[in-house]
Parts: sequence; structure tokens; C-alpha cells
Amino acid sequence: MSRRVRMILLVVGLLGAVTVLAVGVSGLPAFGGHHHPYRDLAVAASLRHATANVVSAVNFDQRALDTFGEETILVASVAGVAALLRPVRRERRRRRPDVPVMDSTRLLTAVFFPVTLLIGIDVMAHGAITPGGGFQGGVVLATGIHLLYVGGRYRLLERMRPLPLFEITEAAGLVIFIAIGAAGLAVAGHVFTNILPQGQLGRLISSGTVVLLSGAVGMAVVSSVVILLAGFLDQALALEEVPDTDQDSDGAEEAAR
Amino acid sequence: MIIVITVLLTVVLIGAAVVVFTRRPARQAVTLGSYGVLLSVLFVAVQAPDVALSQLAVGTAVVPLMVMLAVRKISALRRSGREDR
Amino acid sequence: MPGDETAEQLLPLLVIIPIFAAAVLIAVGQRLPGRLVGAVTLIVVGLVGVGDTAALIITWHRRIVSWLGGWRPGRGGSGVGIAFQADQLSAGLILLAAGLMIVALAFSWHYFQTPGSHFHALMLFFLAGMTGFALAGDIFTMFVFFELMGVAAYALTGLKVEDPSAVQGAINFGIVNSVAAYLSLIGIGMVYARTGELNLAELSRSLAGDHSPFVVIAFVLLCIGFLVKAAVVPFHFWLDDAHAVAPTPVCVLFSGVMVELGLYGVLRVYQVSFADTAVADGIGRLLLVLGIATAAVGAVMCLLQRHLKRLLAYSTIAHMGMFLVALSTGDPESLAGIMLFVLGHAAVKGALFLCAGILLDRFGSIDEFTLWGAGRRLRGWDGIGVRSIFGLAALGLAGLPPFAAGLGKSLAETAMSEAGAGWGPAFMIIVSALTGGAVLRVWLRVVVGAGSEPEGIEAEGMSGDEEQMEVDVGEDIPNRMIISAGVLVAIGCGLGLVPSISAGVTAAAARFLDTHGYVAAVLHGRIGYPRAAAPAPPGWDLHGLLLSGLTMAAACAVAALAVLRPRLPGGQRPSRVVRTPVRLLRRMHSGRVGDYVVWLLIGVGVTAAMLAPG
Amino acid sequence: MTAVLGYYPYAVAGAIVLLGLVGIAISRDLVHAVVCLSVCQSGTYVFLLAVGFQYGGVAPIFGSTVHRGTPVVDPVVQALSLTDIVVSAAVTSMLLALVIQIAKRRGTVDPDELRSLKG
Repeated sequence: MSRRVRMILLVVGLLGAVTVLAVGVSGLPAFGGHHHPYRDLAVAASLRHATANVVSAVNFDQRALDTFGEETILVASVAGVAALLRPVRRERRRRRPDVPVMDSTRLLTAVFFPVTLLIGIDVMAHGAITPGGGFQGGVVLATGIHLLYVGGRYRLLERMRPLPLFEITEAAGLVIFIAIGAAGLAVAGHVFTNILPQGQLGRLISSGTVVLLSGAVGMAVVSSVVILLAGFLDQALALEEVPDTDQDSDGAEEAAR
Repeated sequence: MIIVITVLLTVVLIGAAVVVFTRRPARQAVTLGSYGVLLSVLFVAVQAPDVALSQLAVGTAVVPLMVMLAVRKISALRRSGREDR
Repeated sequence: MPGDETAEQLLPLLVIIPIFAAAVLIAVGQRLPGRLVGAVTLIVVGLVGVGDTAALIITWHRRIVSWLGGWRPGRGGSGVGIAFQADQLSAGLILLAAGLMIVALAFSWHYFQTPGSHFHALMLFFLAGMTGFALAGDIFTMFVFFELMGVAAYALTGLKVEDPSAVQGAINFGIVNSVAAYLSLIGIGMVYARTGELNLAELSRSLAGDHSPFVVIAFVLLCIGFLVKAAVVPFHFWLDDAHAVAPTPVCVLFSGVMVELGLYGVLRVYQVSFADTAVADGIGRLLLVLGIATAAVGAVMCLLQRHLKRLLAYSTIAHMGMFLVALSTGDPESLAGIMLFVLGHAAVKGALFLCAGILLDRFGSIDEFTLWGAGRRLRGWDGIGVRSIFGLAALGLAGLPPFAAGLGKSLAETAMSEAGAGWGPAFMIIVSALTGGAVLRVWLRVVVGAGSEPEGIEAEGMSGDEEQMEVDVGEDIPNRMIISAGVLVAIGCGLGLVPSISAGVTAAAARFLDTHGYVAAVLHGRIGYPRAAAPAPPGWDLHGLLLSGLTMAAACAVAALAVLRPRLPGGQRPSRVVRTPVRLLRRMHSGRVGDYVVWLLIGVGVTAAMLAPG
Repeated sequence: MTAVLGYYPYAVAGAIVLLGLVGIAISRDLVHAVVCLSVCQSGTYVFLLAVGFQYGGVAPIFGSTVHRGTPVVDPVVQALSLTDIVVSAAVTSMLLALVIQIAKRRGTVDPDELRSLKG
């Protein structure tokens, strides 16, 4: 379709979509209303299981299957990205001369690196009490590790995060999540049942399996995000298209990891 | 409270338009990052701290970094591609 | 018969086991030899298949309802947990998915030489996504497993990293399906805002009798994701691009079961939650109009293709059109016919895709003109096997009597004519004849080498020459490839002959349409089916045989006409009145993702307009 | 005035979704299209959280300050948005990997130049 025809059709489509959304939105209750029946049930169920952070209760206790599906989507996309970006015959790994890093940056990252790791672990551990949880803590930890690249050299980052280890911890996170679910099945007859004693609201050890599931999700997310970023960093920094002229065979072996 | 949310919503809408209409993907990674911060502020205003924290971590740090690395790889491929032809 | 509780407890394991196995494969896959990884995957999928069969046997007598985490709704009737619900239709679909995956994995035993287990892990994630989608009783859980199915499918489509041909088919597939999923999420948000519930059974109770325009809009937005996945016009553009580039075993799953799951999603959401709302009086019209458009576009484009995989993809789109038209009558008999048609179509279409894969790996091309007379160059058992399987599958697709596809088509035809749609049988015959004719034309040209050597006829459209071999088999085609294609044809034929299958299908259709039974089972635990007279298993009758014979004749005529057209007087240039719409139709399938999103937006407006009350 | 403000958040969410779709439709670079897709998805977060908001409600984190009686905002939509953000990260990374693969194979990422899928 020529550009002009596409513009006309786009406008027509937009008009249709706007009317559809307008009629739909007009049927909704006004913004900020007080009628939230699911919320009342969810808050009651969360307090019954002594979970202070109701969002974590919904995520890891009441609708645990959605979180399980969400983690599987992340692990599947990591496997997909690894499959799509695997080095191909015409690519060769090259040793890049390292960009000099200012001392101040190096100092800042040396300070921030441990702080970020602590924040990440804290956010993940207190998932059931304060805002945060396995997922947020995991992403904070994963981005924290990459401070090494900002402050140091790419090879330092590569040494500090051995990818095979992270592939194992990623799969281990998912397997532990399933193990806790299966324990719920074995003990109480339903997958993902909250079988541990729930303890007292607001304490560190409360809300039973929510903390454990949050930890498992955190482990899976840390490794997934690290492998994702490693895949993209590897593509942008380390792999180089071998010009077709010198199609040397050893380049191919070196490219295959 | 209504005013704060209404203003933030308008700013987020403008941010979305800015991200969509920046044509060069390299610059778009930057505008996407700032758009992520705007969204996080809106989510805090709407009393959703969990979502704000994860949007901050994903929408501002991880996704723009991936976009920038992808753009860098594609421009490197285009340069080497042009040399070959 | 296991105790009544065990089935409930073990149902979610059908989703968890493949994910567990995929996680283990990701962790240790690099170090295991390729053969072991393939064996482990086959064993796991087999285990899931056994579980699906057990679920199918149990659902023959009662539904299986499993509330995750034990969060069964209280007296008030609305709970916080997620429900899984299996009845005969959903159990049959997940069994079909597992069965097709076993055959696909057997076909692609040594497909990807690259190290690591990505292909097998992604296939297991794909199976878990399809199983979870079919069992979910909660609209947000359907969205999550819809996305899991999508992510695995995007990666599997783009997996042939070395392939220089249309690799952007995967990105078109990814972007269009993701946009549709987000529009569905807007629909889920709207339904949640209005009713405060996400469970299908609870929605059925709170939306009952609601005749406001809001309900129509919520249904349209909710079903956009499923309509796009079902490749219904004008949302179908991504399907042929995805098939053009996906590896053969993945195409078998796309056309065999993933597209049908989109249709299942629309029917399940409508039947349980929106059957008693303003949507009910517009749904017949919507399915009819979309079905006719889909069948027309699918059939015409199918005749125009020379790239075998794209031709088969358009044939799938044409069949989805036929399914929609038959379902627009809304009575159990047509639903039963369509269920049988889906089973038969999945088996026969899978066999055709495997034959196309064999030709691609043996001759390095998948273009009808380049492969002219290739079947004759195959020697010995390989040649006989490929020629006969390809021919039988092509005839089975067109509705040859013993095949399940033919029986399903004739059941649907009789149901439509009884429901007053007299033109129904004629429509089904024409579309089957066109698509069957196109596939038979390929059989004549490629396998038998009929018609003149095509030189210089530079037909438009994407040629299949750029497609790269998935695995170089050299002279001798591995037996496992031919056996798996043969097994699929045998299953396609067997399903049509076994009377208990057609009896089960009729009962399944009646039970699927029983909304109150579903709500009572999910909310109040009354999982038994209502007492229904055991229907006589419908089979072939004279009327059905006559119509099938007519379809076969028409299909052979179309194929013969297409092959011999150059020799007919004046047959060279089709008349102007045919060429202009064909050229327009071809330009609409531009392979450009921006156009597809524009068509998707227009589709949203058109679907809402058709469903609007009054 | 309050009537307009009552539906303004939903209108903004719908506008963001449509903006993302317009971005994809007019984009001449696949990376730009993928970023517009994630903008379109951010519209769904805004819509979900707007659905769950309640004036006077506080964040659904019980503890010393927030007791059983205090009105809280709907936590379920926040859980749905969290899942949606993870899906967005996963799908965006997958599509960017596909775009890199296209750039490797065809040397260009402009949809108009990738015309071999015609017909």
C-alpha cells in the first residue's frame, strides 16, 4: 500500500478505535470510586494469611499461577533470545581495546556497587512487608551487577558474572518455585497452597510461602535479566561481523561459544 | 489529589507522544527512559509503590539499555554491510 | 477410575510438568548430547499426552474443576483464586496439541545441529502455553498463557538464524499478536472495572441479562487477541508470513492447533460469560460475515501461491473461515461437526507440512515451479512414500470420505442445512474444492510432474527458492520423516472411522454449550453432566457421501484446470475482471507490519459495528 | 467538571495505547516500532491502575500506620500490572533480538525495504 493510502486507512481505523474505546469507557464507573469487590476479598484473604503487602499476597498466594506464568514467560524469552542471538558462522569474537574510565566514575561505582546489591537483597527479602518483592529486588540486583561495566572494563564484567552459573540459577529459581507449589499439592492437595505457618503480621517471618516464592522469583529474575543483558552486550560489544573476504574457518570455531 | 493526578496524567501523555514521534531510535532510547521515570512518578501518585519500583527498574534501566545496545549493533552492521558492497 | 479428588489435584500438573522439564533442559542442556535432549523432551511430551488422555476419559463422565491453591469461592460465590476447568472439548484440544508435538519432535529428531537445547525447551514452553490457555477458567490467566504461547512461538518462528529468506515474518507475527494481546488486556480491565471479577463463571453470573452497549465493546476488545490468533480476516496477515519462515515442525503446530485455540478462546469466553448478554443476538451475524470473508480471502490467495508453506497457510485460513461459518448457526450438531473437522484438518494439514518439509530438505527449495517433477526423481520406498502420503493428505484435506475432515465437513453441512442455512453445503463445497484443488495442483505438478515444464512463467508472489534447507538429508530421506507424515495421515483417516470418536464429539458439543453446567461445576462443585439421551453416533450417510464425491470432483477439476491452463486456447492471460482484484488482494498482503496494525485497527471498528445491537 | 475528571484517566490510557499503534503504523525503523509497542503496552498499565484507584485510598501495605479499617487502593490491579510489566520486558527483548537478526540477514531494518514478503 502506498504511504498515502496507509495514512487514510490509519485515520479510518483510529476513528473506529476511538469510538469503540469511548463507548467502552462510558460504561465504566467513574475514576476513584469506592466499589472494588475483588479488593475487599483480596485484603481479607491477605490479612488472614498475615501478609502485610497485599500486592505480594495476591501475586504469590492468591493468584500464584499468574506469577508462575509470568516467570515462565521471562525464562522462555531468555531462552528465545539466547537461541536467536547465538553466534553464527560469519561472526567472530574480538578483543576490544578498553575505553579509559575516569577515576571518579570508578570510585562512584566502587561505592554504589555494594550499596545496590544490599538494596536489592533488602527489597527482595522484605517482599511480604514493604513495597517490593522478588521481581523488583531481582531487577535492582541485576542492574546493580552491571555497574561493574560502567565503572570497570567489559572483561571485568564478563569475569564477575559467569553465564553458565546464571543459567543454572535461572532454572533453579523456576524449579524451586515449582517445588514449593508441589509441596503445597502434597501437603494440602492443591498446587501453590500456602502451607507454612503464617506467623504474625508485619514480622520478617510471616505470610508463609509468600516469602519463599518471592525469593525463588527473585533468583530467577536476577539471572534472567543478567543473561538478557549479557546477550545484548555480547552482540553490541564483543561480536563483530566477519567481512566475507577472509572467510577463515578458525573464525567460525572461535565464534561458536 | 485530583489536580496532582490530572497534571501527572497530562505529562505522561505528552511523554508518550514525545517517545513515539522521536524518529531516530538512538534518541528514542533516552526519551523512553525519561518516559519510564514519568510513569513511575504517576504510579506513586496513584498509590502503587510496587508497580512504580518495578517500572523504574524495568522501564527506565533495562529496556532502554537493551534498545541502545540493539541500535548500536544495527548501526555497526549497517557500517560493515556498506563496506562489503 | 481415580478417586474424585485426584483428578482435581493433578490437573494443573499438565501445565507444570513441561515447564519443569524445560527449566531443567535450560540448566543442563548445553552439556547433554543432542540425542538425549530430544529423548527427554519426547518422554515428557508423551507423559503430558498420557495425562491429557486420562483427563479426556474422566471428562467423558464429568467436568474437572481445580481451584489453584485451594482458594475455592466461599458461600458468597465469588473467590480470589484461579480456576482450571477441563471438559471434553478442552481435554481433546490439549491432547491434540501434545499428539501433534510428539509427531513434530519425531520428525525433527536431528534438526538443529547447533549445541544447546533451545529448540526443545521452547517447544515445551509452547506446549505449556497451549495447555494452560485451554484449561484456564480466568480471563487474565488466559492472557498470561496467551502471551507464553506467543513468546515461545516468536522465538520458534525466527529460529533458523542462518536463513536469508523472509526472516521478518517472525517480527510481523510478534508485533501483531502482542498488539492484539494488549487490546485484550484493555478489555479485561474494562470487564474487571465493571464487575470486579475475573473468573469466567463469576462473570457469567454478574453479566447475565446485561444489554448495554458496554458489554458488546468489552466482548469485542476481550476477543481481539483470540480473533488475531485465529487468523480471521482482517487480522490474518501475520499467519502466512510466520509460516513462510518457521521451521516445518513448528508450522505443523501453528496450523494444527494454535490457530484453532484462538477460535476456542472466542467460543469459550462467549459461551460462558456473554451468552446471556446483548452479544448473543449479534454473534451469529459476526461469525457469518467474518467467516465468509476469511474463507474467500484464504481460498483465493491459496490458489495464487507458489511457495508451498504459504499455500498451506492460506488453506488453513480458508478452513478457519469454514469453521466460523458453520459455527454461526450455533447448534450442537454443527459444533460437533466442526470439532471432528478440526481434528481431521490438524492431522491432514500436519502431514502436508511434513511432506513440504521433506521436499525442502531433499531438493533445497519449496517453490512449486522449481520442484516440478521432483516427486519422480525420488527413488524406491522414499518416492512411493512421499507421493502416496502427499496425495492421500491432499484428498483428505478436500474431504475424501473415510477421513475425519470429510466426515466433519459433511456433519457440519447437514447441520447447517437443517438449521435453515440452505446455502451452507454449497459454500463449504466451493471453499473445500478451491483449497483442495490448489493442493492437488501442487501434487500434480511437484509429485507427478504433470503439465508442461514451467519455464519463463514468472508468476508473482514470493518464490520458495530463497528458503534454506533445515537439515541437508542428501540422497536418502531419513525414514523417521516419512513415517511421521504417514502416521499423521493414518490418524486423520482413523479418526473418521472410529464410531466412538464421533459419538464423543456430539456429546462434547452439547456439554460445551451448557453454560449453566459450567457455572454450577466451577462455583458450586456440581461437576456431573446433565442426563442427556445417548445420541446415535452420526456417521457417513448417502447424502454425505454424495456431497463428498461432488467436492472431490470439483477439487480435481480445479487442479486439472490450473495445471493444463497454459495449453487451453486463450488460457494464457486471465480476463481483466479477474486480474485487478487479484492484484489488489496481493498488494494488501504487503509483508509490512505497519499495514497489518492498520488493518487490525480497522478490524476492531468493523467487529464492533457488526455486533452493535439494533 | 468532576464528570470530565471522572473519565480523564481512562481517556489518557486509551490515548497512549492508540499513540503506540500510530507509532508502529508510521514507523520506518523496526526498533522504533518495537519501542512504540512498549509505549502502547504502558497504556495498559495506566488503564489498569486507573481502574483500581480510590480517592482517599492509601497504598495496600498494612503495617504500623495502615490498619484494617483504612481504605486502600485495589491491590489486584497492581498485581496484574506487575505481571504486565514483566511480559513487556520479555516481549520487548525478544522482538529486539529478532530485529538484530533481521539486520544481520538483510542489512536493513526499514520495513519498506524488506519487501520480499510481498504477495
